[in-house]
Amino acid sequence: MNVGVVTFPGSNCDADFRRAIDRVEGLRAVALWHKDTDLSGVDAVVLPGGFSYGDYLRCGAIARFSPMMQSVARFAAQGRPVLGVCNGFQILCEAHLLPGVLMQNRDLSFLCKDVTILVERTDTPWTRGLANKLVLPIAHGDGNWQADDETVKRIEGDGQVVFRYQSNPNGARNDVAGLCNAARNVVGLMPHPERAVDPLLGGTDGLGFLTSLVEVLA
Amino acid sequence: MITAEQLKKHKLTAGEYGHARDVLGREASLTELGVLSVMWSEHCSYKSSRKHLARLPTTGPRVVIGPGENAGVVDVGDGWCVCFKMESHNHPSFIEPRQGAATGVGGILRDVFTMGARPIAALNSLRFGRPEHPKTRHLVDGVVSGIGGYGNCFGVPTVGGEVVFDASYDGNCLVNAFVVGTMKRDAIFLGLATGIGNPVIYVGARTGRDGIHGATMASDEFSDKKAVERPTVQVGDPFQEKLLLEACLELMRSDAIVGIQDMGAAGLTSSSVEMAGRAGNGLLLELDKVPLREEGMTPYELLLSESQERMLIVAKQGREEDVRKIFDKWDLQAVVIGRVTDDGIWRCTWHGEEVCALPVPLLTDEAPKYDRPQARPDWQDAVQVLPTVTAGDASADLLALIGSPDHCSREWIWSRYDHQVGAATVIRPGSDAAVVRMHDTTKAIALTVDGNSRHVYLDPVQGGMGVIAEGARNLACVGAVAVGATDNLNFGNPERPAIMWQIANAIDGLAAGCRALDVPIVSGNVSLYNETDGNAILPTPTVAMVGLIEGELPAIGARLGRAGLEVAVIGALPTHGVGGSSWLARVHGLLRGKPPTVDLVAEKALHTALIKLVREGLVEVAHDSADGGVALALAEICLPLRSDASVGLVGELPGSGDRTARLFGEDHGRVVIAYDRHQAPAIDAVLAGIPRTVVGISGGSRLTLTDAGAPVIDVAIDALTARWRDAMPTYLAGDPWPV
Amino acid sequence: MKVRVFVGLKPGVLDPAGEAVKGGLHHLGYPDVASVRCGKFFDLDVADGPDAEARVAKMADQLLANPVIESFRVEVLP
Amino acid sequence: MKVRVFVGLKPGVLDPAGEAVKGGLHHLGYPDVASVRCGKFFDLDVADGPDAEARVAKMADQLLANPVIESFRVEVLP
Ligand SMILES: Nc1ncnc2c1ncn2[C@@H]1O[C@H](COP(=O)(O)OP(=O)(O)O)[C@@H](O)[C@H]1O
Ligand SMILES: [Mg+2]
Repeated sequence: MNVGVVTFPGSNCDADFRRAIDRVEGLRAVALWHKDTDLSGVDAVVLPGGFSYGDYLRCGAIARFSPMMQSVARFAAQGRPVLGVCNGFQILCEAHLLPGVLMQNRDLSFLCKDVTILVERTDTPWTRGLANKLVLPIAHGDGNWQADDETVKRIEGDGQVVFRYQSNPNGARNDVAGLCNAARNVVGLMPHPERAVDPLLGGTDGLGFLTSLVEVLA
Repeated sequence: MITAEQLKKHKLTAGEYGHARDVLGREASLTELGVLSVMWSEHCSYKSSRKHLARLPTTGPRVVIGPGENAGVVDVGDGWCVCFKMESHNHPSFIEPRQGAATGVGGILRDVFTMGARPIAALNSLRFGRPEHPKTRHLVDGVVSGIGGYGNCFGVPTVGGEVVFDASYDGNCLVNAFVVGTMKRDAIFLGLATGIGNPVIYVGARTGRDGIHGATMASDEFSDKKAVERPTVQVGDPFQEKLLLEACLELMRSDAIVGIQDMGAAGLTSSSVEMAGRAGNGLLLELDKVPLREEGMTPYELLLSESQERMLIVAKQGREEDVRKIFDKWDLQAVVIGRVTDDGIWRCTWHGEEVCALPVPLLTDEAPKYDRPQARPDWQDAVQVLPTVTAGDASADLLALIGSPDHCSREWIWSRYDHQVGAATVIRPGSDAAVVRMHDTTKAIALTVDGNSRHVYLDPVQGGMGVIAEGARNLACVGAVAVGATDNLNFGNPERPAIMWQIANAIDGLAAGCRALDVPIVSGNVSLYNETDGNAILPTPTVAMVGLIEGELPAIGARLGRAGLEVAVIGALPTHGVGGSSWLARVHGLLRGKPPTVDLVAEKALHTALIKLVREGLVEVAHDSADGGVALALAEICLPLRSDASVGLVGELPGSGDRTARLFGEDHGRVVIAYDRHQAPAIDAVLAGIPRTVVGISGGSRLTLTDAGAPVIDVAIDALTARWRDAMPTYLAGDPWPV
Repeated sequence: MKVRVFVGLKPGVLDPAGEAVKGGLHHLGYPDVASVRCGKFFDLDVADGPDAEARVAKMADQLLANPVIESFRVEVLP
Repeated sequence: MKVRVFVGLKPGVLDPAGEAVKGGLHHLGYPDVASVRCGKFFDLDVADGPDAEARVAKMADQLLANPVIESFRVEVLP
């Protein structure tokens, strides 16, 4: 099964993600270019971390308009699996494929460390079989998820919160670390699963995202 | 006619200019004077240091490219190389800490990827003034956010560094940035302008008036417009740099180019001149073709601009379109601005009119070189005398030390750096050396950066040797063999004989250390004139060292992690005393005495044995005992680090004689280890005569040391941890440094 | 022609940068600063024309502001 | 009283954010955008008084703007 990883100008976790995918039996990483539009050869799409367009305006704001994102929106509308990590999560929010926005961290500084997150949904293509607690690294300056009361109420009611921080590092509302859409096929989160796929490099809690996909696509 | 006033503005002496005029057989134009002034600056020409740098060992079986190129290259086997360099951005960082530090990182990244290497890790070595100095907090905050902001966005993990605070840096902070990259041996690119007629292509960001020397700019002759106040600060754009990296690496795979070089200090001028110089050719540059960001720029300004994120490429004739296509893909511009010529002259035209015609050798090899007078400072003997200090309560001293600016936790800093992008960081910041795996190989590299300006000040030779010894020891602690180093020599004004003496002697120390420990210096940088109002910084050579780990990665920590381990000191026991120690500086406010002498033979034997101990899994913890002495090293292995819990230690202070010296003396050549006690015989077999002195057993929640049964240190690990962890965040939140 | 677009957080949206600036000003000895809100502006140079202002408003709506948390205002500069 | 402080980069200083926004607008189909410069503003609520404007200017100089690369302007809001 082919998993496409989109490279935007300024993406810097795309190669890491492709390597993580290639570690998993049954998956093959396919590099996708932001100026292209063809998704016919892939079974799932990953929007990786980084600083697309330098994150200068708002994180993910410019990347959202790339040709590839128009295809990703259609792909998502067909109910097919899409995952956004860190900058990818920010892009998904800017593109309104996920609700809310990611604002600057509460204490205004970039933060790189391991966090514990609680897994609240295992019925998405990316979270099947995940343990209920994961330790994953974060590395972001803008991971403070915010939305208005009505949206928060709706997504909480609808069970769209997929991950919550055990100890909130950035001020995100309701400790939200990751979300899915109403259809559950689009998932976004701030922590980096692709950095936790090797016991020598800080654990393997990220592997489950990819093995989950193998099961779903099988 | 060039006037004395103009020479002064351009920091050239009458003798220097006279030489240029003789070679040219005419007066130089103002634009040419600007070019001469930057090419003959200390920064570009190394005129004061070149003679001394020649004493550094720069060759070895692994060295592929030594000093002289944009960065050094070392072969690590199986067709793979590592490429690295360190560079200072001291003055810009003092003026505008965020942008100054950011562009420092940007510059050193370009030095590495211009060689064809993909950067895989960054480190930095920082020096700030006293915490209580009104500028310090702002500088720390700005420099750290600049380094993080640039590296994080570019996508290189910043995995380590060092920070020291001392009054001598109050008016002159130091920011030395290091980057290492990897490449295949057959994919190395050089800054060469070969092939007569080949096109010279300008790529990357447009040129603005950034970084042009303020004094020269203000001169009315250079612009018909009224002089407006223009900041000369360079602003970095890590996003552009990331695109530039990808475009350059893609281009290098295409076989379309013969040479490439970043535009660093002195921008277009030095990059084009150096490329021509290395190839022995001339160049013709049509300056009006250079993409500009600002209106009304003159050839003078354009040649001296230090706008960031630009590179110069010499392509093969007829391949211009291939270059353009690749840069187009990455939304970057690529413009042909000139060609390689055979007359050895560096010519620039401006709308068809020649504005510069200077022989390349005049600007490179024939740049002035000086053997400046040296004299041992008249205060040197006096500072080497150790006054008598009365030892206080050792537990209180230890708490003071561990919460001091030089020894407290640096997590406030490195948590602002993405130290994991690249998904290869095996040992993260906070240990003796960082370890980063090389993708697609079974290798990893270990990285450390060190400097001890207190020791160098008190004795430049021993201090210089000590820096090398410490670097290699740090690498050995994670099981890595040192394969090369890069240095940054930060000193005061070399025209003062005392400073020149420090430079020459420190280089002798570095050279001796490198030779004895088989560590070639493959690249480096010199930063002189670091002084304010005649007060020089402490002499600060910093060294970044790269180690190699082949095959399976050893499981080694810098923290005790569990109870029941035997803790020992291996190597020589303290004999030296507290001269030059951190304890003397931090607890008594004194910079006095003789620093420890370095036994390089013993050092080498210790490193070899330690690497074996770590590789064979005989020890669980290895931690260098340098700064702060044995007491601080023992305290540090008890502290929590990330998921490691804190674990106490009960033991006996090793050695005999003066107790303070045994606690806080900073002798080289020793390391604290912890291991399962059943391994002791196997460990001794490897140590083969190197002393192993047992301290005690890990466990409990206190650090308790006795001396012949009498209590010496007894503190709760929680108390140590609180002092260590809270100091820097408290200070950076705006409060005074906690004591 | 030159147009300035102001983008600010909608009332009620949390402004961590504003809070931090307020804290910083109090620290600096300006305790009377009761509130700080941060915003951004963009100075655009666009082609003249009767619809220029409307076009810039569209740019703001599509890209410069995020309607989930921000509102904007367009001002033609003299 | 309400005061707005505008902070912008001095002329000639590279504005990476402005460049990125310009590129974004071109992509979006506004090729006529010739330049974009980004700035910030701060809306402060400070104690009334004759020297209020001068005090805010001091705050701007000390904290809100980075005088090495930025300039600022204070405007009293109605
Ligand atoms: N202290 C030093 N030790 C060894 N090599 C040095 C030292 N200082 C400078 N070099 C070498 O001299 C060359 C020129 O360096 P530099 O002028 O800093 O390059 P850049 O153009 O990037 O500023 C480089 O090859 C560098 O590695
Ligand atoms: Mg260079």
